[in-house]
Amino acid sequence: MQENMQNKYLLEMINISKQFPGVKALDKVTLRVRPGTVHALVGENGAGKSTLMKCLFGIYHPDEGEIYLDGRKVKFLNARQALDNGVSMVHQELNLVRQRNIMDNIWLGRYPQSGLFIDEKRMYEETKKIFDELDIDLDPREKVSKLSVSQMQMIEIAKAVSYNSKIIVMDEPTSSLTEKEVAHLFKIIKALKQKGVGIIYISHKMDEILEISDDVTVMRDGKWIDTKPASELDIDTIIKMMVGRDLTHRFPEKDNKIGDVILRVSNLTAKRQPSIKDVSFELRRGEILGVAGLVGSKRTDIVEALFGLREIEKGDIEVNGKSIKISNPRDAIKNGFALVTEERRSTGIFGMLDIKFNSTIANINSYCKFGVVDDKRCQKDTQWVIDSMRVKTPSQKTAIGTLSGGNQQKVIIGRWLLTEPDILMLDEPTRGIDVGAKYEIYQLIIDLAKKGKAIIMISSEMPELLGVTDRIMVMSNGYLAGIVETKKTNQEEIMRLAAKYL
Amino acid sequence: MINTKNIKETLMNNAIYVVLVALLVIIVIMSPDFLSIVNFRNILTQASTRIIIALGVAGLLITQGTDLSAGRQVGLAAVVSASLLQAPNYAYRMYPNLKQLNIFIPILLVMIICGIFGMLNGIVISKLHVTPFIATLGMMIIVYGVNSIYFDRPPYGAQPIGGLDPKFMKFAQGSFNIGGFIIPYLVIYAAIVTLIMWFIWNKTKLGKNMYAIGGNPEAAAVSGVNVAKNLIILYTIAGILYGFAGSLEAARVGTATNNTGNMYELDAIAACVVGGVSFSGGIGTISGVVIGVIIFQVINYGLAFIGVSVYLQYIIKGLIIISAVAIDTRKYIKKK
Amino acid sequence: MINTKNIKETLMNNAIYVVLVALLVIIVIMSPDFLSIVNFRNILTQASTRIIIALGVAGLLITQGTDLSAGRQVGLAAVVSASLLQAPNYAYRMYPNLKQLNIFIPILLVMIICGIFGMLNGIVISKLHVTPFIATLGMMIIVYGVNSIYFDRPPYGAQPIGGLDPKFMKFAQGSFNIGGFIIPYLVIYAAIVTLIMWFIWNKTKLGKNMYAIGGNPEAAAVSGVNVAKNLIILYTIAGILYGFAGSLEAARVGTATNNTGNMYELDAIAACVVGGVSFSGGIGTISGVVIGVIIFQVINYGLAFIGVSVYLQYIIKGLIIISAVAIDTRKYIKKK
Amino acid sequence: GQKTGDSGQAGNPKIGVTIYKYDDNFMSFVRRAIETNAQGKAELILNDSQNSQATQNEQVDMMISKGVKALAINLVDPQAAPSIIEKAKTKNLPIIFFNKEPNAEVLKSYEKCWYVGTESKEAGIIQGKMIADLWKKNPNWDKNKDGKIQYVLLKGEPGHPDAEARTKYAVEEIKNAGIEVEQLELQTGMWDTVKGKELMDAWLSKHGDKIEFVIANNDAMALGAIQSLKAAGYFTNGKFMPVVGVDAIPDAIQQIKDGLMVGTVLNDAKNQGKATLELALNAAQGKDPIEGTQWKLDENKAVRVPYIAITKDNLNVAEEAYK
Ligand SMILES: Nc1ncnc2c1ncn2[C@@H]1O[C@H](COP(=O)(O)OP(=O)(O)OP(=O)(O)O)[C@@H](O)[C@H]1O
Ligand SMILES: Nc1ncnc2c1ncn2[C@@H]1O[C@H](COP(=O)(O)OP(=O)(O)OP(=O)(O)O)[C@@H](O)[C@H]1O
Ligand SMILES: OC[C@H]1O[C@@H](O)[C@H](O)[C@@H](O)[C@H]1O
Ligand SMILES: [Mg+2]
Ligand SMILES: [Mg+2]
Repeated sequence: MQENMQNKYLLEMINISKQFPGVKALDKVTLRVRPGTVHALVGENGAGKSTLMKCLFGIYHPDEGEIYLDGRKVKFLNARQALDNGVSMVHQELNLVRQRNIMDNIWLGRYPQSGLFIDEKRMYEETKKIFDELDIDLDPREKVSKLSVSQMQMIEIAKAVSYNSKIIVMDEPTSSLTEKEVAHLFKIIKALKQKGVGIIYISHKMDEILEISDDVTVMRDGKWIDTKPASELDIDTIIKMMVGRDLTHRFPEKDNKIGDVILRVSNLTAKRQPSIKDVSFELRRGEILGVAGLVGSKRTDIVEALFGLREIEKGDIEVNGKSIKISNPRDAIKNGFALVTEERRSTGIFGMLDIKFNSTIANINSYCKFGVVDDKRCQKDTQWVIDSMRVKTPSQKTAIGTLSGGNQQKVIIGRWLLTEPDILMLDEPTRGIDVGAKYEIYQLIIDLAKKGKAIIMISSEMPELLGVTDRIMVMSNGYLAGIVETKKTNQEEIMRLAAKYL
Repeated sequence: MINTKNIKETLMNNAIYVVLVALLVIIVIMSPDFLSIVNFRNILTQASTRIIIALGVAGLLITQGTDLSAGRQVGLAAVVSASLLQAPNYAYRMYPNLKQLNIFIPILLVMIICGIFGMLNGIVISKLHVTPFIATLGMMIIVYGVNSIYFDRPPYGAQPIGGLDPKFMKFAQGSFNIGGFIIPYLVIYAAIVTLIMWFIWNKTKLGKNMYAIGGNPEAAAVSGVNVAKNLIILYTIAGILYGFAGSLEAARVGTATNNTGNMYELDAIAACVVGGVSFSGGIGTISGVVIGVIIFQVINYGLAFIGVSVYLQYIIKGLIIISAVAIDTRKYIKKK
Repeated sequence: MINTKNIKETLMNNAIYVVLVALLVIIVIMSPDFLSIVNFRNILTQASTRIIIALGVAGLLITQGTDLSAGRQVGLAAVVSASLLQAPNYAYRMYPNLKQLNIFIPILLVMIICGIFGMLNGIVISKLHVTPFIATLGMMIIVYGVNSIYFDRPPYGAQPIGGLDPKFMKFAQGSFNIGGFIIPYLVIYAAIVTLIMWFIWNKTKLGKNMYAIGGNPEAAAVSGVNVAKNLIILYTIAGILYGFAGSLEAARVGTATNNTGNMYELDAIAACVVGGVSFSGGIGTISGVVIGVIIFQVINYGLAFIGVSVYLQYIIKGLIIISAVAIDTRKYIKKK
Repeated sequence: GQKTGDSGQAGNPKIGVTIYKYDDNFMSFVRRAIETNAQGKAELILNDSQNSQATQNEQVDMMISKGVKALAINLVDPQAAPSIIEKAKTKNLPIIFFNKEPNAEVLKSYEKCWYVGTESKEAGIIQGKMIADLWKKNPNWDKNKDGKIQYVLLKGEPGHPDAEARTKYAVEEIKNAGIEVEQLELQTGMWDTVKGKELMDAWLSKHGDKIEFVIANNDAMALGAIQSLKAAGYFTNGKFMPVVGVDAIPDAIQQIKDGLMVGTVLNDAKNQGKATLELALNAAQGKDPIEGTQWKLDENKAVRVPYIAITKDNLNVAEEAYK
């Protein structure tokens, strides 16, 4: 292949630096993407991956450095210019207008017009065409608020692809996708590669990275560490480059002891169907119970029902042998439950408020005497969260909204650990979390189990379920398809159960 | 089973229509002679200028904005258009030597003037990032000051500007008589504006962008929507509508003062919300806005018609507004 | 380098103080005799009741709420407390046979009454899920109706309620004289309320919950905050503050009518926003609110003092409000 | 706010003026008269009290601090006079209250205060008399021939002293003249033309020709009623409805001239303003307030500027007021 220098790289970002108040998010980072390749960008939470991409996309303006697209020097002032110049992006956080329908979202910013008016028919047809091409089975007229998170993410991907861009940035596109959908996405990516598109792929899932990428760039603390062909790398090397030290095991040693039954759920059925039906299980002290299932299998509904967020039609919940009633989160908390929800942004963080506030809010009762809050203890506990979860933040007073997504997640987990729950429920707790931090979270979970706490952990990452849990409960279409011993099962059995009631 | 559920859902999704019908039924029960064509025409006519104003504000509410300056802009438009359209034979003219103008010149002029004030609102909000409440509150005070300076001048000082050109009055007070069925011009104007706004909201890029900006401004921005530009246009359109409504207001009541339009924005905003426009942005329909205004007018007119004592009227009106929204809101309460 | 940057940042983060100082400097330059203890005392005294009202509203703004009924509640409190505290020798008493009451009884009474109205606001908002704007707009109309019915009664009908008990007047108009330095009681009351509210906002669970609800209501609920209960308490507290402010208002002015307090809420809300309270909830400080109110009062007092013509005052006031918020907002605009 | 009179150089006494509400059209005439008469004689500090007594009190504090020599106060609440007097007393400042009258005892309680204006109830009385006269002169106005006036009344802002007094005394005066009345409707139009029109729309639809008289507390509402009547076909083809108001604003004068309105009551702004300024100026200079003026004080320390009934027979009197 004859390539001149100009075409060797589709995109070059050279010596990019970006300073936020109190944080040097990027420090002379360089990234070069070849056409028709997938370039993985990896690094710990807060390494600066998203910031680098936002600099490319015109959302942030870098303090220094140059960007070349197709050898041409560019400087995008806003997203519009980036899109017009062939750069599109799947953002780390969902960016959809939920009140509107799918096609309104896909064509937002570039509605087809005929005369003064919008050509709705063309919009519909083109959307259908894109969906057919990408093999997405959704009605373009469906309201986005009716979709599941994974469907929303597929819409975002479809949207980014539909720009026919030269460069597509995907910032953790698979964070809410199931394995089937991930496979689907990879098919799409391969087709794009064939067309010569350059893809920047950010993910914390190491196996994905090795499977899909051609080149890998590693960042740490806002600095460029190295760029290497994927073929020369293995998971351990990447992790070592990311965290700056050896991380020999992906999962900590499991040495928790299982005790008596603490929670007994019988025939739990939610009021508003489709949802969970007749779910019964037991949870013991010191046990880590995984929940597996396809997206839409209503795993989330179980923990929502137990936490008083979802109305219960019938069924019984027993804690420590006593039947209890839970109609709101306060009841649940009083009975020793804690829940780290799946949608961090909408039900987790208080974006404008600081780390201290975000860490202590759920535990506020224990700092209170006659309604007056003991600030010293709040501070102490916040520091515990920051230290034990290794939250990367300038101070306790930093607004949580300015932290990287992964670090936000750590604070939320810390928030619930402070309440010292008996039963900790985690809904996709490691979504968007880097490998180093994941390990820490696994360790925390196991340590909690060792202290006699019971844990329910929903996850779409099979290896994680197999690596951390004691038993796995598999959901299928709202029904409990079976509970398996982790040590005695395998991926195939779980997948089979997951399809049981389809 | 399924049928009753469906009916319940349909009722719930059309709660404001139910509220409107319920109101009418109650009023008719209390005062059967309310049921007359004249009353319905009166209500529709009285609602007309308010619909035009509400349609301006509604678009802003959908973008998570608001406009407290609406009423004062209506006042400015009323005063300026009236001052330029006093009948030549009226003794107390603001411009004694002004020749009779084609009525459309002043109407267009005030639409432009208010359009400019609206645009300034949009610029302050989108470029200086001043929260719409404050930007338009400031503008409300400013427009009042400007209007007062214009209004309170020699030769006659702060006098209600009356003696309007009969052509101008006819423009607002006239009506078509189609086979004995009288359709006031005002209702026609309101219908035309409603239609235009319906097209803008539902069929144009501007409309779609409006909903997107209101629903998720960040999503709009990263999709390449020029948020500032769209906001500025929407505020400008609102201003233009206030300008038009202001001149109609002057012509329909026959006079204008610097106090004309005072607090119209509160009614307009409340009517929009009663009609299902969400304060948190992204949600609202033209038909909802129109029905919201009509509900308001039915309350005002109906209570006065059945002769409820004034103070009690206030209490009842407050209760109805709250209940209407409480009922309508039920459809949005997401229960899991 | 770093130093100038730091200074710039400090100025930016304290923009409202900068605005206040700049305003004062400009006024003093234009009218040097403004620089007198009397003027500063006047401004502080005049700001006092407004601070109390604004502190009530501010907490609601922080929860993403608002309160349009504030002014009318102040009016109700003023009328009721005044009616119960007319001097026995005054000829036109609403209750000719009422014996002289301890002044604290009516004051407490109106605090309870407004507390109840506030609580109703809170219930409608948190239980019926009516958007705060509409809930409190409805309440504003209702309270006005209730107040008018109470006010406009025999024997004297709708007459301003005057001839207040000198003890009551003294309660608001009196002052301490500490070594020639005069501190009006009103300023002391405002200071005490400010202190209490500071404590509630910053040191109590209620305060933390308030910020949580405003910052992200769903996350607050998931974190175990009883959103409805906290909202109801906050609206009740606001009502209690309006009640107190209303009785002070009657005593400081010497009369009360059903129109007392009209539109106070707009000024209060605007002052809060000028003081950095965010409409989108979750953000705001006590000191900001107090400074916001004082800025407003400096504008009102200062513009009149330097002798700007009335209509021009409106225009300038509008411009200052917008600019103050524009400047203050800069610190939130993500630097790109 | 202050407005320096055109020739307000040092030497002319500073006089502090508050207007209860700048957008009250009638008061803006009084204000103008004060300004005109102050030219070259006094430096005025004018304030818009925005219909809030609290605001007015604050403005008085400000003006005292500013060093005015006399206060001319158009109270918001007439009952608030004592608190204004308290403030003035501290600096021994003279006060001229105008247009809204404090209680007689209050005026007596401070020797340096006087009143210029009318009495709220007087406008009502004059309006009532005028209605009675016109009714007697036009027997055909009694459409149902029952000898009673079936009237509708557009009231000003509830609680407003003018609205209350005009409503009460107009009707009382008709009865005093021996005419029976029947009230078909009474609602507040808040002084506002739009509200006047829309209320009339409803009443016409409800009562139609049963209505024999439209009484309005002010001209603005009367004008609204006239618009509504015109739309309903009145004033053409012999269909008629008598409408009366108060204020004699130019537009109302025109309507009387055109035969659409039968009468109004002139509130003599020119002379109220003139008297106010002249008394204030004298007082500011330490003179007797009426020294060298045409005005006389009554036993209540008040200068009374009378209201005048205006019908098509004496329109010139009203027109004079706008020259
Ligand atoms: N708008 C902002 N204001 C202040 N600091 C910011 C802002 N955006 C990002 N940062 C900071 O910049 C650093 C890099 O964040 P970034 O989001 O780029 O990390 P990331 O590598 O994408 O992490 P993750 O894998 O968790 O998404 C973090 O320390 C973050 O706190
Ligand atoms: N068939 C469906 N139609 C519409 N919405 C759906 C459907 N299935 C699931 N959802 C929505 O998707 C969201 C998540 O799905 P759900 O809770 O059922 O699955 P889950 O297995 O818990 O998913 P996750 O793995 O994301 O936790 C819910 O908000 C639900 O409303
Ligand atoms: O307060 C406002 C009112 O004051 C009255 O004196 C006047 O007659 C009315 O027209 C109206 O202006
Ligand atoms: Mg990121
Ligand atoms: Mg009769």
